[in-house]
Amino acid sequence: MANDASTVFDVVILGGGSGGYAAALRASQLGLDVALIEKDKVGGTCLHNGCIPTKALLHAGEIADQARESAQFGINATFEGVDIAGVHKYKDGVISGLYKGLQGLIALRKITYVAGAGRLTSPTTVEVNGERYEGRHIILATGSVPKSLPGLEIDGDRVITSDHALVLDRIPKSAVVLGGGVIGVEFASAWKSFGVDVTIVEALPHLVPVEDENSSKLLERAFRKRGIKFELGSRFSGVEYTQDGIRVSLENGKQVEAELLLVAVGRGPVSQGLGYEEAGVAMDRGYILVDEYMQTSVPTISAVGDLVPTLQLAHVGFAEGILVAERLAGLRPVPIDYDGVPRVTYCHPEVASVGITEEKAKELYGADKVVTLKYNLGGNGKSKILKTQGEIKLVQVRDGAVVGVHMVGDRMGEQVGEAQLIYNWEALPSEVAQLVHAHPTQNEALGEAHLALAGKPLHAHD
Amino acid sequence: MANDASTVFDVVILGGGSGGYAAALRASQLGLDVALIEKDKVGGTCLHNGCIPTKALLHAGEIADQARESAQFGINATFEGVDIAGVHKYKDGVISGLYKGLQGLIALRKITYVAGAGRLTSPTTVEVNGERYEGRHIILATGSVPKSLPGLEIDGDRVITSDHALVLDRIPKSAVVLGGGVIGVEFASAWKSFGVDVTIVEALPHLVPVEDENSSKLLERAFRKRGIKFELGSRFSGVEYTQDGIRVSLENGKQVEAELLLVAVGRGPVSQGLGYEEAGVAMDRGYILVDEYMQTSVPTISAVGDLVPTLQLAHVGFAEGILVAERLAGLRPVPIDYDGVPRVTYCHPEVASVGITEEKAKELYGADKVVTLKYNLGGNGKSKILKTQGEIKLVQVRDGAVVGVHMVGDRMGEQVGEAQLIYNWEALPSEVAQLVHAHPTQNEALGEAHLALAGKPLHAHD
Amino acid sequence: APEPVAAPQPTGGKALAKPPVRKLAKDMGIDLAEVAATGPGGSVTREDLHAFAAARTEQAAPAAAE
Ligand SMILES: Cc1cc2nc3c(=O)[nH]c(=O)nc-3n(C[C@H](O)[C@H](O)[C@H](O)COP(=O)(O)OP(=O)(O)OC[C@H]3O[C@@H](n4cnc5c(N)ncnc54)[C@H](O)[C@@H]3O)c2cc1C
Ligand SMILES: Cc1cc2nc3c(=O)[nH]c(=O)nc-3n(C[C@H](O)[C@H](O)[C@H](O)COP(=O)(O)OP(=O)(O)OC[C@H]3O[C@@H](n4cnc5c(N)ncnc54)[C@H](O)[C@@H]3O)c2cc1C
Repeated sequence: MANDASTVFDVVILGGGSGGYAAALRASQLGLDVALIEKDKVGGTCLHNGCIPTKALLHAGEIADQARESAQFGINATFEGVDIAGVHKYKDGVISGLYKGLQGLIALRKITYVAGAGRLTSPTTVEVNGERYEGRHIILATGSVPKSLPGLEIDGDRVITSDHALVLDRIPKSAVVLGGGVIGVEFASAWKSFGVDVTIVEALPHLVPVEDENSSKLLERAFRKRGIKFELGSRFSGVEYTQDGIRVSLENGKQVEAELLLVAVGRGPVSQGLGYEEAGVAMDRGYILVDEYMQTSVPTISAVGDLVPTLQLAHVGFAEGILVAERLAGLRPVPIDYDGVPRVTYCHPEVASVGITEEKAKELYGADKVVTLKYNLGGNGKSKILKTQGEIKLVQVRDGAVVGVHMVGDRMGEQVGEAQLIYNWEALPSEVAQLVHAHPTQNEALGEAHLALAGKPLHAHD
Repeated sequence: MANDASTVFDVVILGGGSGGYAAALRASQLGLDVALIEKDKVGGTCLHNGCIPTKALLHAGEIADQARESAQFGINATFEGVDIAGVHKYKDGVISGLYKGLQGLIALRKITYVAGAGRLTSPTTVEVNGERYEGRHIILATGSVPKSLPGLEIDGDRVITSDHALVLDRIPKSAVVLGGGVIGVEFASAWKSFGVDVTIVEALPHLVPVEDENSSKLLERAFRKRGIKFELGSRFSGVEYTQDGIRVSLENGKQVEAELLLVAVGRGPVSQGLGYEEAGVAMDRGYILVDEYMQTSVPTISAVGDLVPTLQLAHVGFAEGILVAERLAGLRPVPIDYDGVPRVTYCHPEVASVGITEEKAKELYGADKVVTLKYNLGGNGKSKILKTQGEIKLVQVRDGAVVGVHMVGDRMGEQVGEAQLIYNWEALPSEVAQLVHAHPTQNEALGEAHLALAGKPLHAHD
Repeated sequence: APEPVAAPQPTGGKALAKPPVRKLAKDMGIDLAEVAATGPGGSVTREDLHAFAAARTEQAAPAAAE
């Protein structure tokens, strides 16, 4: 039987990843008494095994590519190879700096940090290491872990997930990446920059299949140019070990051999055996169901982050955590418009979007009500200077607001902030077009696209 | 006596730089009959001797720096030097691609392009090569050229301007840059990346002196770290030739020797001997005076771009050119809010701003009504990944809109688009803060700054 | 003095306001068309929205008390 911690907290948060710690920080800021329970490291997947380490690998890859291509810019430099230990040192340095910062923030705010694995034992209590933490409210934020396919066993050596890939102590000669979603294409991109021979296998007809089809096609073209191979619309049927690697078989009969297989077929919620069902929390295939204020079927319990069936993104976790904290503190937060959440895939070239795809816009508004415009980065000075190619595609409701911004090109992920304001504030093309953008930036391309959509193209054909 | 060209144009535009060609494109788009007169190359300073070539040099410099620093990212590469011929080839390739594109746009629209030097011969005529071009309206867009100081002679060899610096066929060992404004610091930055020993001399107390003082200080700190020397608050008193270079003397008695002197003390309007005064156009120190619709004192004559005393920026030229074209076509364009024009200095690190400085805000609203906030990029994951440092400073009218955004850091120039919407649309910090930005981007730092200013810092101290 | 100019007019029958104000109206559940505009060029300001919301709750309060 567990001991009772003396106090009753305003909020007990289970899981200290993006969703959990954002909720803790915001709740404590609003004067609530918070307990934050984390079994591993605060910062969770994003900081330790997700967003941050992958972007460090991708940036190391960018440095490698630029060294290789330096002669094109008049710079004499010789690329000699990737020092994988050095890459990890760099990556770990980034993580540990941010980790220290985050620990500092938690320490400064009045948050009771509890190290240990917790289990929900009632609608208002969590048990950790034989200690019971009671809260007027509980927030579940236990996140997600990599999934696999039925019969596909992860051995952590030749058949691995992103968790293993991030600490791999060698550069494989070749790799098969199973899954052409965000995580799959990011690893494919970083590895290719490191000199790996990469083949992506994707069951759906496109890479990054949730993006607007135009973005997928542009990414495919760019990857093809980079020599990243892919098998689209191809379902995995099995994997065998070979002498020194693996052989992946596809349902269409093709086989691909490589040194290793990265399984990037998605992530599933961490919700089993944690007492959620017993407390009466309604779930669907392991995901916790919530209303638009992140409240579960049990009024004292909320859930946020990858545990709930919304977009699996760190900043969605932040937003959901903040929203719950504000609701519990008695503020009246506005529900999240998930279409208005910016999405970035940090491969080379980057893919970024906010709002809805052309396809979805046509479903929602009718095909005749949807206007689209593509602006090619070939007309954008800064993109030419960077030697990157791509497009910005805008989706507009005829005579109305811009409802989708879809971008492909190196560094275009950084344009998603302006796009986010345009979408969420329901700006008209003419309102953006009126503001002439800074020359020569990539940002200017967003301005040009809106000039063109407003019927007054500047550096573009009519 | 000049021959008459048979037609009377709706608009005759003198000068095919940013201001002139933007006016031509927009006017022709609106159905006006346009003649565009250019004595050199369409695209003007910006495309051929300004924005584009400087940014190509700066990017080549970035490639050089990254090759030098590659080990920090775990990449083995050896920097061997700058191949200046290769740099020019790259730079010229970028220019010629954009030049071709621009020529194509001009050709496609119904614009009569006239090659030759023009002279205003009446409020409605321009003479070129003995031919007279008559227009119901004239737009003057003859731009600007580098200035020097009294007694400081440009020899094009050891004492040069940006025009010469852009085609310099060698990497000098050392250079003095006279002027710490945008053009001066950009050359200083690119040259330092190329290995030049650089000293900037600036008469005012700060580099980029029109920026918010915080940005100047951050740039100075970064330049100091990079080993770029500067003498601030130091007035130039003279230059002598030495055995193989120059020696610059300052009024404070100091002397600096170097291989060459780049004079970057500003640009002056091209308005002498072109018939402007004779036609009765009111001028001030060579600049043409205009109202907020860019109309001069002569009703049939407008002027745009560097020729008028507004911000000397290419996109200001675009905006002014478009504005005149729309006015002449009978639309009712909105005057430009020059504070709302984004400014970017593309040195390493970049400096970017939109809106007004803290100092100006205090003048306008009273010191007690002005709130500021600084967000350090040290808390921003993507900036850490890029190993760049800097800050975002926001200036707000208490309980009101954000009236200034000032940023320093590599690539931060690309954030100016979102900042531009925030300023021009008079957004409140809370309205930006509500939209959680994409993780992990540099753009996120802008979101964090607004979260903090709205009283709900996430990855920042209270 | 400059001639008064029309601010860019949103088409599609939308009432006039700067984009963030339109978003605020949406978050507050207010139809911009119902709000009396006092801003430049006949645009709805934030203050107009708050005044409208205050009037609305005042109207609603006695009803709720019944
Ligand atoms: C390779 C990869 C790259 C990614 N890149 C990006 C990106 O670039 N941008 C982006 O927005 N998102 C990215 N993501 C997604 C992002 O990491 C997640 O959306 C985010 O981490 C979800 O946050 P969370 O708080 O829901 O869960 P998590 O971050 O998974 O945190 C859950 C936490 O709960 C703890 N926990 C679990 N069970 C218990 C228990 N019983 N007791 C105590 N503690 C427990 C865990 O230890 C963990 O710290 C990436 C993910 C991966 C895997
Ligand atoms: C080194 C440098 C870097 C810069 N970087 C940037 C930057 O990054 N971003 C930015 O926004 N701005 C930048 N600028 C400023 C930008 O280049 C100018 O603001 C812009 O070019 C002004 O456009 P304009 O049309 O007024 O004049 P110009 O571009 O100078 O064009 C004037 C044109 O008129 C022609 N002309 C002149 N007299 C006659 C005549 N009598 N008959 C026919 N034709 C004539 C000229 O040949 C020229 O083509 C930079 C400038 C320099 C010098």
